[in-house]
Amino acid sequence: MQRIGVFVCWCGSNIAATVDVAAVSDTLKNEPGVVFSTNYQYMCSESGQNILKDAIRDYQLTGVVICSCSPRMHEATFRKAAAAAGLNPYMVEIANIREQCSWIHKDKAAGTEKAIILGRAAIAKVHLNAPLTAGESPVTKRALVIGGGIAGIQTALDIAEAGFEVDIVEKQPTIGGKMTQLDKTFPTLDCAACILTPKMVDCAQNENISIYAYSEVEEVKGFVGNFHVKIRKKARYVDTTKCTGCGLCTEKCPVKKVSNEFNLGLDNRRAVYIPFAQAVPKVATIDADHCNMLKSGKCGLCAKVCTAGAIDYKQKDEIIDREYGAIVVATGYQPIALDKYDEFAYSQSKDVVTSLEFERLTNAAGPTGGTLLRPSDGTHPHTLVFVQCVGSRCEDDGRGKSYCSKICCMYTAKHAMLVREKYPDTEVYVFYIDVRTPGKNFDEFYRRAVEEYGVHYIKGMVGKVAPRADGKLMVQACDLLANEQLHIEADMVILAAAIEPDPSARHLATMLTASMDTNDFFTEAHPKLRPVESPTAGIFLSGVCQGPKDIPETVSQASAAAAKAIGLLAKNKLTCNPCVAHSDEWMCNGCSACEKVCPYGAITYMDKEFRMPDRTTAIRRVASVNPAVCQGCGACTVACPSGAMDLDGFSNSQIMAEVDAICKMK
Amino acid sequence: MKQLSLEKLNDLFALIGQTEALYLPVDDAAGQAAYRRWQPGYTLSKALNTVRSAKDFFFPQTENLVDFKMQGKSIEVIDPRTEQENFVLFGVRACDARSFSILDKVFLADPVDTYYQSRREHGTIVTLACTRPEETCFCTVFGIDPAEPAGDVSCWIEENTLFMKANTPKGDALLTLAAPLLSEGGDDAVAAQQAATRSVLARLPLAKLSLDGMGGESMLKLFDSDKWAELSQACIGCGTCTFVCPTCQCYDIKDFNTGDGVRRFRCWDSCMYSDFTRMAHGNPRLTQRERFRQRFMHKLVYFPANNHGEYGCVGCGRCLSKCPVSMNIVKVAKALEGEVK
Amino acid sequence: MNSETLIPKIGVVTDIRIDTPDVRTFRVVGLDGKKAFEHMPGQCAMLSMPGVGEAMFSITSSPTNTEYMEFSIKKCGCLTDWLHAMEVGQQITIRGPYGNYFPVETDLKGQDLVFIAGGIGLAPLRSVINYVRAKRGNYGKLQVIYGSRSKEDLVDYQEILDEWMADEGVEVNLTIDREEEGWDGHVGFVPNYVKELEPDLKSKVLVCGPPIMIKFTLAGLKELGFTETQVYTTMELRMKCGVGKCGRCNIGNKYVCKDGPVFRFDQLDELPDEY
Amino acid sequence: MQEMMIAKARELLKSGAVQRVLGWKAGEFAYDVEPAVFESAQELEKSFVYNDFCGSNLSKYLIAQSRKEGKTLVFLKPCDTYSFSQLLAEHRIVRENVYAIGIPCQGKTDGETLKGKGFTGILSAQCEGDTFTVHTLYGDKTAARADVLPERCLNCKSKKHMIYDELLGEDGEVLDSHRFDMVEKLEKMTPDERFAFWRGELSRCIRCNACRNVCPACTCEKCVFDNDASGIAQKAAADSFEENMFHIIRAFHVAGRCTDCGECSRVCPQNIPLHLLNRKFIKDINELYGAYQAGEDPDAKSPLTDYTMNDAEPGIVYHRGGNQ
Amino acid sequence: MQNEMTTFKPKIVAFCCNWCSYAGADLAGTNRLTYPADVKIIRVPCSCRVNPMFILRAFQRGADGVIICGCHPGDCHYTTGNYYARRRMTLLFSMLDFLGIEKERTRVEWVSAAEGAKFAATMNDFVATVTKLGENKRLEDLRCKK
Repeated sequence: MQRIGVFVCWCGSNIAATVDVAAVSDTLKNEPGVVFSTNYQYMCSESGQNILKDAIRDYQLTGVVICSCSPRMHEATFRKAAAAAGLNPYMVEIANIREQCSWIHKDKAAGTEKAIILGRAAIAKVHLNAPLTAGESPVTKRALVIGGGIAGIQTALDIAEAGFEVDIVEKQPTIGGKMTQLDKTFPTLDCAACILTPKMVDCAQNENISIYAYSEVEEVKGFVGNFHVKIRKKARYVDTTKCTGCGLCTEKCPVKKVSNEFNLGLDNRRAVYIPFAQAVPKVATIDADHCNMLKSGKCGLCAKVCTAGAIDYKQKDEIIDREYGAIVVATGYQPIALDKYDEFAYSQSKDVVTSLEFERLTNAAGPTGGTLLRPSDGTHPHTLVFVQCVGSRCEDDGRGKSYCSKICCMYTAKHAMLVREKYPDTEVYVFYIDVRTPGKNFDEFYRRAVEEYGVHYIKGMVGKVAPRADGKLMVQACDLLANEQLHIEADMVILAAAIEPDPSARHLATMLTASMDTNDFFTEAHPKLRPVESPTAGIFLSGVCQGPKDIPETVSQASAAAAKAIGLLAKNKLTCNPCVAHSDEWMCNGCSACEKVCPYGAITYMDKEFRMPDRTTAIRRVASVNPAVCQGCGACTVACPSGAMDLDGFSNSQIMAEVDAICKMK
Repeated sequence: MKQLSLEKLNDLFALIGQTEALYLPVDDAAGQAAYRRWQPGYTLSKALNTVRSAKDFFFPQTENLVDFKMQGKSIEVIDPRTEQENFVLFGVRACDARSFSILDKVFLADPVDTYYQSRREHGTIVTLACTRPEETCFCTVFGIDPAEPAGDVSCWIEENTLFMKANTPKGDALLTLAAPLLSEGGDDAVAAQQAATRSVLARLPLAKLSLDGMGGESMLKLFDSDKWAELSQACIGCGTCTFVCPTCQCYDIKDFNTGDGVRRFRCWDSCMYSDFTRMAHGNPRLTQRERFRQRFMHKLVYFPANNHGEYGCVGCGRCLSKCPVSMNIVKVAKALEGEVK
Repeated sequence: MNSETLIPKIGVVTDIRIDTPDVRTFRVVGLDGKKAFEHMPGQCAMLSMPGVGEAMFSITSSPTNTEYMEFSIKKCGCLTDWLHAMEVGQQITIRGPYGNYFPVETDLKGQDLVFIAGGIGLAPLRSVINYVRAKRGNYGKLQVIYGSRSKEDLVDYQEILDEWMADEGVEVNLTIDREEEGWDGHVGFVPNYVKELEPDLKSKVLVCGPPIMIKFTLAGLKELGFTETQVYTTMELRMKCGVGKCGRCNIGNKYVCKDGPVFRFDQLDELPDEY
Repeated sequence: MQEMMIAKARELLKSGAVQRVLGWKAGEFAYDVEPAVFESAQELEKSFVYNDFCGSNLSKYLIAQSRKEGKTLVFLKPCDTYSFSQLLAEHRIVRENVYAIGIPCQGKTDGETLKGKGFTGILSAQCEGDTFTVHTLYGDKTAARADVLPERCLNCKSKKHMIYDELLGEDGEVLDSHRFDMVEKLEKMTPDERFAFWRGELSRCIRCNACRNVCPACTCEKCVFDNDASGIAQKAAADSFEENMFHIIRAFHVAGRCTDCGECSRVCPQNIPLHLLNRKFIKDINELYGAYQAGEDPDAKSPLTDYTMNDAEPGIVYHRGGNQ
Repeated sequence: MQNEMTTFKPKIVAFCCNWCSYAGADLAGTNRLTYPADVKIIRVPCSCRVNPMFILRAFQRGADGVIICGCHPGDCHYTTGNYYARRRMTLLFSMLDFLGIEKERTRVEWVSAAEGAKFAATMNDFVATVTKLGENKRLEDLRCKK
């Protein structure tokens, strides 16, 4: 029999206005086991907490029920207060009479009645509460950063700087991500490579950072502080310890017509390649899909020319097991596929390009050496039409995204400005819905494009782009401000394609048990207050995987995520959630149903010797829960037919007691 | 002896049903007989016996004993019983009729079980003679004559006539009530039927079942017999035999929290169940062997030891037909026969 | 006997004494403040908290106590946990008395008596001891041999010291299982202590305690020359009705709740070994 | 077949390959065959039987027998092998201690079924070919075999053995049975009709636990209905709710694990068609999550411990089957 | 009759998962979106914690409707919990329907932490549906009724 104290909070008038708090505390006083019941203006205030602490001591309370706001709000507060008074914090239950009662009901009688019932349910539950002790688990002092773009690089550098080991897993042969493909960056117009490559080199040189490029996360097990990750290091067929990155093989390889993904297919590379000059790690990779030697066993040229003897056709994918305390997701984005946008003739004409392709076409390291040439015929374009919001902010038409991709306005302004600066003979049109420039020096930048560089900004959408036989692109559009139809004879059309999370993120989210929104962006633990943490403990979010961002914002979020990860890694021990499942070995059948539904692999089976009541011994297969791994979802408790598996804090009997109290006739 | 044309049987039921609750075996959805409260349209089942025995009417499967209301530290005790209505149980076979006297020895022994007593006092038992006993019947072993069943009123159905004979004042009262429908006569027809039935009884495969040596004297010898292990090995520990048995009377007392108070009720229990004797610190009957032994020892040894040699079995044969693994008291008795000789 | 034997009375707990870490003694009276019913030493009562459980407990107080009944209860399950947690003033339900009793007015009358108890086994014997002490003239010498795990596990220690030991013609021998600080009495298990003490062979013996203790004590007594007809014990089995009808507490054809709980060992010999 | 089985059992006992034989033993009458363990050739000779009344599924006894020292020889009919396989998948049987011999089955009847067909006072019964001859106290009667088979055999799902160490006789095939017809018929009724049907059936329940205790899927060390701490323990149905509760929870606990052996309906003293509840779950699982029969494939994931991202929403219940 | 219908106040038990639906219910409160007081919420860690026993228990004790709310499939805090809950509840509800128990008395809804409005709308709708059905008679325990 518990000795229960009931504390009813007024929450100022938030509760007291629609719930007769005195009636609630008076009625609940008569419930079995209740030895103290009171109400107070603000239970969460210091004086409120003192009332609680004093009552626990004075009445030797063994259980506490607080009728107040949502447990999501102050459960931790009251648990802490109870603990300070010497009561096990898990002997506290909250009846949510604010969010789920006073705020939604207008009738005071009904609100009061419901508050009493909710209080009774909490009392019924507390009767069956047992003191729980949170276990501790050690923290592996190493972080994993998934994705080696600017977000991942920045996070890794910050964590490494704080003295912790960091691994970067990057699925491409080099780190650097999308930013390596950019030419200049807004609004300062400094060269992307110039600011990024030093950071890439820092990563490579930092003792605390290990880079697993051309690798993917294969499996994630464990939990905050103790993740076990399997990394698949894909076969490069090049021994990275021997390869000097001299590039000789890439010159001699006879397979020359492989689409170069770094340049977005605008030119070709060899079957053995180094993505770009500043690649980190700067080692060659053999593309198994195209290499003659790997396909048919005939060639072997690269091996012959490699003086370092680094080529290894027998190389296999390698699985690396690593342990981490924290994981930062920095999987970034990709532009959406435009094959459904026939009106822009993207699939029909080579001269209709995406903005990212345009970056490559203007980049000195790009396929044209930085000279802007039409991809179709290599001529100099004179009229360029930029189309904004291709797939962004669109209705749910099955091909675009509802959200704003955020970066397009600025990079388009940058493109337009750069084109006008370098080629003053061009006419540049930008069609937009809105121009959004809410960033430091952003609006100034945009205005320069319009005012200084004479870019034609036209509010309106392009309706159709029609390639003509002579190679011109007929652009039909409307000018909403002038309210007229426009027909522009363009040489190139550049589409600001919406960005979407990298497709690998969905699978990764499942492995990480991190939640995603409907657009597959990772969900943050709190949109305002915990923007770089995933709701799953120990998983942090960096960069565009959480939502569209430009580089400055990405870098600041990356550092924020790093700070959070560092905060975690700096701890020696973590307190575990004590509300975990446990199995009654005497009732366990050993059927494995619970093991099959456990998302964390927290349940194992063992053959255990039992001393049976008839004094014989028997070996029985029974389940055992690792409390450090169990997260307390309860899936196992329902899978278990005998009821051997139960969940502390949410036990079968506790929930049924709540049901009984709620359904009680009186 | 009174008689009534079967065509008027419904009139008889209606007449009785007017003043008292009348229960009789009718066919259920699965084609087996079960006692139901009579209502127009119900016809008497032709089955030899009901699946559940007639003990239900005096010792129902669940029964509310007492209610409690709790407030603070106080408890209020409420006797939930309302006045017991009179009822007539029609069509009880001789075996079940005997079972009442066995139950009486338990429930009416000091201290009297007033729940049972009240039902016994308010119930009138109308028995019906058997004419087509089955291979599972062995009531004659216990000295029961199914052609001359006991009860407040005994009945025979022959051809198209129901013959009735009152044996007790309660029976007299019932026949007086039914008098407008009844006429005198039928002794010869009944005697003829009895002779025919008895000739079948003599041919029953279990008619010669011997229970010699059972009873209190053999208690330790039978208890320690090594036959129990083999006999009980197929037993799945269900309660079928106990629940269809007209003489099994073990019960459990349980509390049910209604949300408004506690209802203490009793319900049938089975000594075959693993938790029957389980205590906080152990169980004296750990395996099915001990539990199985208890049931048959009770019927064949303990009960006769306490009741002048009367067995706790009436040979109705229900457990023979219903046991999921076809283990039963006859097999047990036969297996133990050698132990006591 | 209560005519509605399954319908309990209300008992009010008027005092709770903490005997040992896991034994408490509860003083119970009826709603009218008087004894709920009369009983004889060795008889039991069904105590219950509705919704929690009902169980049989031996009545620890002597029938000669005219004001109240006492129950010494060891914590060992759901109901006893609840009873241990309750406070004075709590109402419980009580029905009884049930079972037979030690033949204090027949076979034991005029005899020298030896009481042998272990642990909570003293509870039923205390009723007899105090009954006999109250009617001192009717009996011969009394010897109490009582043992427990440790000093703090001795039930009724204060009463033993203050009253029993002070009585003339009462010999009290206490023992604990293991040496401990602050204990200068006997150390050792009860059966061995009995053998050491060699009680008078003329005496009648009343034994109660854990089954293993009873078993070895009986063997020891036989060694000393006692016969089974001299030795009585009291049994405990799973009970529900208390009136010999629910069918679970039988040993052979005897129901512990009705025909017991007090048995003489030669009676038990005639029954199957099922306890 | 019986002779072959005895010969085989005798041989294996003699060679010491097995220590005991789990089979069937003749009873008092023709039909009251009981499951039994035989430890010697003499015992086998004396009472081992395999006939048309050996309906009981022996697989559940293996839970206890396989934990004994030495090997147990067991004879399994096709439908028993499903249960055996499922119990193995649930780690309830020690496989190494079992020597399983598959035996053919042409359907098994039982005393209750015969009595239900009007045979009373049965003294003996023989089956020759497809004709059953029953000698009764009231004369001899005959019936076609198919007329005295219980529902589960008329709707036999498979004559194929799922798992065995050795086979006596020919193995059969998985059959196209009509076992879901009755479920379908009920689904087509109105809810009121269904409610009336099930009340009529379940109200006869005497909570004897025969269905549970015989069920090879109900092998819990301690059943929730026997466990006072579970909060739903009940010994007798004190209210119609408890009749429903017991059967719903029992069916749910064996959902995805029930091999549809039909033992529950066979042993029910009140002839409640309990198999319909289990078959409803099997049918639902087949329709919603793809064909699945417990006991068929030991490596298949049980539908209730598995999922797909695109599973039907519970709301599907509002739209499918049955009348509104 | 009309009068009875309007005065009937159903008893609704809502099992809400801690991470999505319970937060969604809180959000409904924060936004002062009203729904009838007949709904009482029981917090569970995940929809997969809801045992069919709890649902039957609620009906036994006099509930007229039981609703289970969890994260949207794919968004489970524990990754897979609601997938299992979905199968379990689908089968259970189908079984209840098979026994002739009104299927509208049970429901599963996926409500995210951001869907306060959906939570309130769902509860309003469910209460209306159950009110129309009237008192739970087919799965009641008479002992628990006054």
